[in-house]
Amino acid sequence: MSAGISRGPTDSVPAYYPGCSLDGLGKAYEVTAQQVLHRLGLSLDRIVDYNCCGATEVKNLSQDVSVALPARNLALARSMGRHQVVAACNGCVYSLARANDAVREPATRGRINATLEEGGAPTYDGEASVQHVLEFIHARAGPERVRAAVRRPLTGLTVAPYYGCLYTRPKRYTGAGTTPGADDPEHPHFLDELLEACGAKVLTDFSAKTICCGGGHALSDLDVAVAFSASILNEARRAGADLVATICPLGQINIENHLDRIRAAYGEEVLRPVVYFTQLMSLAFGASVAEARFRDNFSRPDLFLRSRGFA
Amino acid sequence: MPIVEKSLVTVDRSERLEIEGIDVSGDWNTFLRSRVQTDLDVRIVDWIRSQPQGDTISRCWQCGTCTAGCCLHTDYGLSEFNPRYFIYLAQVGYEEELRKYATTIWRCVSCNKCVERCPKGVKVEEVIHTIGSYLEFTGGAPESPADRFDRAYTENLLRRGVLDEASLFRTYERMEGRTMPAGEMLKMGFQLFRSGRLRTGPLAHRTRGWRRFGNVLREKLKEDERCRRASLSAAGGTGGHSP
Amino acid sequence: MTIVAHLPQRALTLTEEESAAPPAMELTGRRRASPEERALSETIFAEFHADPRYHEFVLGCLNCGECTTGCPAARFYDFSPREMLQIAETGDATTLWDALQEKIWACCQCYTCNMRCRFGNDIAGIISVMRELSVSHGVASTRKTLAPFGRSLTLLMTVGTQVSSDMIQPDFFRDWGPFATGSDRAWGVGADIMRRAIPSDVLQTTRSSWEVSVQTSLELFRIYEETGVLDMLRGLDPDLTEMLIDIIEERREEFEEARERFRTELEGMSGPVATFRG
Amino acid sequence: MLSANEIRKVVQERNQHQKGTGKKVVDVREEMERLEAAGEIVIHRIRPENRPVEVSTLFGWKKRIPTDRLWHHKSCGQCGNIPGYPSSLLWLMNETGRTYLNEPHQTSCTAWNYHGTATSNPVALAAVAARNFHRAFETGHFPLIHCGTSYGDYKEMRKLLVENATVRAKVRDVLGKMGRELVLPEEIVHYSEWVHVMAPEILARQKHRVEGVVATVHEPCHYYKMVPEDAVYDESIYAGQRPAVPSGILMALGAKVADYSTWYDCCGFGFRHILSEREFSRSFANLRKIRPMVEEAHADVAITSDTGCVTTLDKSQWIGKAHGLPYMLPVLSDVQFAALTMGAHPYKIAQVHWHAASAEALMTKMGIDWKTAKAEFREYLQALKNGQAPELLHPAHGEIETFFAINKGQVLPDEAPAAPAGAGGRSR
Amino acid sequence: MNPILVLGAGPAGLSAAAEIAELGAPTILVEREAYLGGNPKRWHYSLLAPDLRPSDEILGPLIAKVEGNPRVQLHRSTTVTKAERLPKGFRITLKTGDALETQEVSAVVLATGFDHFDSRRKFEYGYGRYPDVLDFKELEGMIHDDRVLRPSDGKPPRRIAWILCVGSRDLQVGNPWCCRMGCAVSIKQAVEIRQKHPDIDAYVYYMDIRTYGLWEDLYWKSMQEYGVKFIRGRIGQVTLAEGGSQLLATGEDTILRRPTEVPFDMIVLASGMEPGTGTQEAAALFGVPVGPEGFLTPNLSDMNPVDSGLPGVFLAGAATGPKAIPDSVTEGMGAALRAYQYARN
Repeated sequence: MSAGISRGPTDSVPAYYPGCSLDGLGKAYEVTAQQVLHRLGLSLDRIVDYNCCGATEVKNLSQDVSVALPARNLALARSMGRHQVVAACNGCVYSLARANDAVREPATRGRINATLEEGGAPTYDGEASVQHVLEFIHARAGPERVRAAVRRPLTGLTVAPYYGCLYTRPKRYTGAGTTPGADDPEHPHFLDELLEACGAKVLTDFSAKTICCGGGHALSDLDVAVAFSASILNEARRAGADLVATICPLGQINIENHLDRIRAAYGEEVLRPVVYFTQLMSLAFGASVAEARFRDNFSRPDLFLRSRGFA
Repeated sequence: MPIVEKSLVTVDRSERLEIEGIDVSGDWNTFLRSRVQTDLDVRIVDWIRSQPQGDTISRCWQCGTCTAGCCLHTDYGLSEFNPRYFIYLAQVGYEEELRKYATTIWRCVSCNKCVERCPKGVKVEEVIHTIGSYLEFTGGAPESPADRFDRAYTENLLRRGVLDEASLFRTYERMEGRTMPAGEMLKMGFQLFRSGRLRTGPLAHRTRGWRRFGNVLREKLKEDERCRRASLSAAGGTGGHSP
Repeated sequence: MTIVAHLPQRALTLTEEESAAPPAMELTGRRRASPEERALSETIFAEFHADPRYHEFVLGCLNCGECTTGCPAARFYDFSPREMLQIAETGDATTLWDALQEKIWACCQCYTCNMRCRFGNDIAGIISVMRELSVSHGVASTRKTLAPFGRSLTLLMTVGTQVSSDMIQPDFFRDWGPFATGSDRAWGVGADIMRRAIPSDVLQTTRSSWEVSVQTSLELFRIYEETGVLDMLRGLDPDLTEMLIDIIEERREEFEEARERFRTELEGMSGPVATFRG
Repeated sequence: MLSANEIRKVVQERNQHQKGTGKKVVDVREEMERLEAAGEIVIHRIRPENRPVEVSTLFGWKKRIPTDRLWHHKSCGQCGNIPGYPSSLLWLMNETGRTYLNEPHQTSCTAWNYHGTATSNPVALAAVAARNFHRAFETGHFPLIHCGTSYGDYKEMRKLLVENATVRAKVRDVLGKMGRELVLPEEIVHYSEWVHVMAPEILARQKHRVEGVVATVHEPCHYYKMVPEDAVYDESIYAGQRPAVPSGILMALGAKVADYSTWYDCCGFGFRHILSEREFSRSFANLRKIRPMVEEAHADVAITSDTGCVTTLDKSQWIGKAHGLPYMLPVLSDVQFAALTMGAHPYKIAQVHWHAASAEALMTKMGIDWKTAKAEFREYLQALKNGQAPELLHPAHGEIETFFAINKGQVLPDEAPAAPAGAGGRSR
Repeated sequence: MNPILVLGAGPAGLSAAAEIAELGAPTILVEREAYLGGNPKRWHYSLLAPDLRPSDEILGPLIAKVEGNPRVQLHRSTTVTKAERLPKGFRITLKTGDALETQEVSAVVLATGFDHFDSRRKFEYGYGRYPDVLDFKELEGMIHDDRVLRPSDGKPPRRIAWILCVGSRDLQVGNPWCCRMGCAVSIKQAVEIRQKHPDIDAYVYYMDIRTYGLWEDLYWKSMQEYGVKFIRGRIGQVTLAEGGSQLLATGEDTILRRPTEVPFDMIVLASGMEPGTGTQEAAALFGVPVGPEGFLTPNLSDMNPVDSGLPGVFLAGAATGPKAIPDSVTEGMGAALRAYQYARN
């Protein structure tokens, strides 16, 4: 386990796996991520006919289906000639990496490839590495280049960085902590560095950085989902954050989906706007509040940011 | 007679009973139920080990690292949710005790902190879900909300290859017998529509060439479930029955 | 890090009590100890560890569970002597307090655990120490637990026996069946006659187990006064205690009067009055 | 293979040298000698007139059991609701020509209450014990303890008084205030030990053969699990692996003593439970004791040697019917059983009618004509009702006492108004 | 140079004698029993933990080294009855049968080994009373002969339990020390049985698992590869189960926090190590101090565990405390070297 995950060769333009969230409710994430990548001179090549990765749900029903789903996407990336797949959703990173782990075993790989073939998809050789878009930006551009790209520093904004669970976890799949370019599994800090480079005050000791938002049970266990979402907001409040920046679309949606319940259970004061980190970076790189699609968020960061003088 | 240690016992009693002309209803005839654990059933762990999601269960040595970090156990304070304990019960084969947690075990939020930290490489989260499946398959226990969600989710994605979130939301809420107030629904719908995010039903994304792949997976899914259940009855089951 | 537990219930600023409270209470709905109870639990904890018996009874534990093997209580109660020893050895004020609420009372005091223990711990003994503390501090749940013992405590304090035949009333012991009390049911005579049929005059009393001389009962009460038992009882049931004191006071007066009346007979005797003269 | 006693000796020796937590078991009697020499205590010695018999205990140490001139330390539970228990013992003493004292200047050991409600403390218990010890001493009779818990408690208290100077000082102070001094008996003697050593004399007077009787023995916990080194063991009984009493007397009388798997378990008395949590006592007694006794050992009778055990095992059985446990196995004390074999009147002496589980079938098996006895007893009761004076086993105690020993009307208040309910009464 | 006496022909003694001979000095190897190899030989140990190599593979070469070695004088079925200290070394009296023989030796290596705890002393387990309660040394023999059958009826067991720490870590029997081997050997036995008979379920009742150092691997593998189950908590008593054909093990599962009462077909007791029969005698003969546990005590156990502190008396193997075979062999070599140095100077 300590050997880390072999990342293989890097691509100048890796494949990009958007996942359902970024094409759906998390559109703002996708749009602003593209803006940010563009400003930093990075590009990704979208996997066109991707399919849902199965997240954490499908594996509870069938191991093979739960591996075949992400494997198809990885196979598509490989047939695009890529060795690297970048995804922006923690759940996707988890599923893709988990599939990679599973197909390391030849028997499983054989079975999965048979399924892929039967379904008319290319087979997968197990050679694509998976990276989160945050790690990608951090590795390829880094805080220095981000700092250089900032046009409007986020001065005066205190941001709580929220990474969510599956960004680094489990390291067995993601290689966190043991693989070059991967974040620290217990104390991730890439987001802190990038946002700091954007001029924001980042709460680097934010205690809820990697706690679970309950998103896995966003609908199926409301008590847990609400309590966990609220606890992230509450920790942000305790730490004095203006807003919460996240890299996890599920986390973002889960918290925002429960705003009314959180308000009812814990009071208005707990609430904080929750934004994608790329939205903030985009803002810092010069986009307007509208361009960074802050109005998309139910927690209405647009109103807040305007009140702080961001146009 | 009062049972002072009410929370410490379970009882057998007849509410109405007369023996030899003496009314001995209720407390007078109450017997306490033994707490002694008498069964050990290796079939539970054998089955779990046979599942790809559960094959790491036997590595567990009960250190408790998983439970120590478990957000449900520690943060949420759901002390009966104890992954280490679930694994132990399955490992040793305390079926009856394990079954008591059928209504708790599905609440795992899949945050994977346990998997992350386990010093022996037990994929705790997956093992826990496999134990959950075992209980579901053998106990005839009612499907948990989490199971329903897993199914709704899988169904949804298998339709087009990508998720139709709004439809999933509607389907699942219907399954749970919940309806969102019309006003709220409209408000949300409007906001999504305005931002170009309301792409549901015919407007939803679709993966090209999905029909064939989706069908294969659907078959695979059915086959897999059939196999899992079959392997369970081949292992002799454990007195439970398939729902 | 118990973050969820920090969630306020509407109120945003944590009160002092909240921040001092044991975590995870709001969400699980467990009853949280009041500040008074917490203070009491700290006192009891301190006294428990200061008790000279503590270091004599609690030596160490391998967690082998052999004590539980033979424990009758463990078979039916959510209780184990091993757990009690663990609480004694490693518990804090809260865990000790929790144990005092119910668990200590599950113990049967049969000493099987002591006999089995491979470490030489006195587990039944340390449970007794816990019980004594909860009695002398009048812990609410203990008072409730011991509420049915008013009669036997009265008997114990006044004559030094604990159960008399008139306490075994068929209606209070229906589960013992029709013949458990040796009573009239089968023989057609009253309880007094049944007692008369016991071939020892000391045993023919219905109200105490055997006849106890007044002097003896006064001596016993003296012991209770001198050794703090009366104070313990006061913690448990102040009303009962006052009543017993009244009874004994009255009896002392009668005793003194009698001593006066029979002074002549007693003259020249030293030491205890009731001396054997057979 | 070492014998059980030899093993224990090895263990004892090794533990004495053990570093760390090894508890060295000291022979408290040696310490007593030292304390007496220092003028701290007086030892109530067993004298030749007590006609002692020697037996061996757990570590192979010797223990002398006095057999004559005894002071009966009664048991509150026995006297309260199984009076045939002490009666049989007194009768046995009369039959074997032993002298004794059965008098009202004693309290119970109060340990039932302590183990049940903890409304006491070791100093008080020690003082109560010492008061009774002294009373026995001043009568010149050696104390014989009727109850297993009293026996366990007195062993503990004697040890405490010997080992702990603070407690000793406190108790001496309290005793001093009532004109008494600190006296500790040379041996703490349980009545079943007396029965054990009296076996030859009992045997010589045996009237009823009991070869056909299968008996299961319940060993009272407080007899041997508290201060284990004082309990009597005999290499010829269970190879010295279990206490010799009360099994020894049954074997001697010729009964078949059958083993069962839960012999080591407690009876379920629980001190507190038997009064206020009988759900527990009855569950344990029926499921863990009576059922194995009947189903594994096919017992005709359960024999034990402690108040609480007879009570729990006997009285808990009737309600077993509610849960398919219709055993009604007679439960007797060793001394009742011995008295019956010697021809004691089953009702007048052994008072078997106080027991919930009928002993009639057992008595038939023993060849006792209980039907006649029963009719006699019925007549006797009527005679008592008509004012006839009761037949006593010994002179009425009034003759040995000053006038105010007894004052029946005022011993107890008529009712205890502050008490919430009767013992074991419903509190809701 | 007078020969060096080695007392005891278990792994430590054999190794010491072989080493002394190797160094070129004469040796007298004295063994109470008629065979060489000590406890491993006596009880027919099967495979040895942790590498699972047959015990004969380890003992065989050691025995071969001393047997037929002209420098090793072998005395089987022999005891030392007398030892007089000389200016250098001892004059010893050997007793074989009724024959007495006196020899002068320049130094002594005491390798008197250990005895397995006599499980009958743990009354509550019914060893000696119930035929299916075995001591693990007996199971060794059964595994060695591949006849793992219930002694009561000769049928193969379906479910076996191992009880660890029998006669170890227990003041009730006067042995508070850890035997060091019980965990590893029990687990090894469970693994061997599971290898050969996968249909037998193996349960180990434990308080702690002390497969220290690299032996941990055995413990891990036993779970992962062989499905041996570990239940935390000890068995407090063994009785016959209803019907009398099975054994009922009663204990507390300390993780479940509940009493358990489970029927087994066979129960194996991991009986601990106690000072060997010859240890007390050797201590008396040569004046070596004995510790509270009854084992011989080296003068400086942490600096030189093979020196008794007395001139010319050296110690090796389980005579000084519970020890594994490799450690005993190593100590045998160490003691041999020290004895040789002493004898030569």
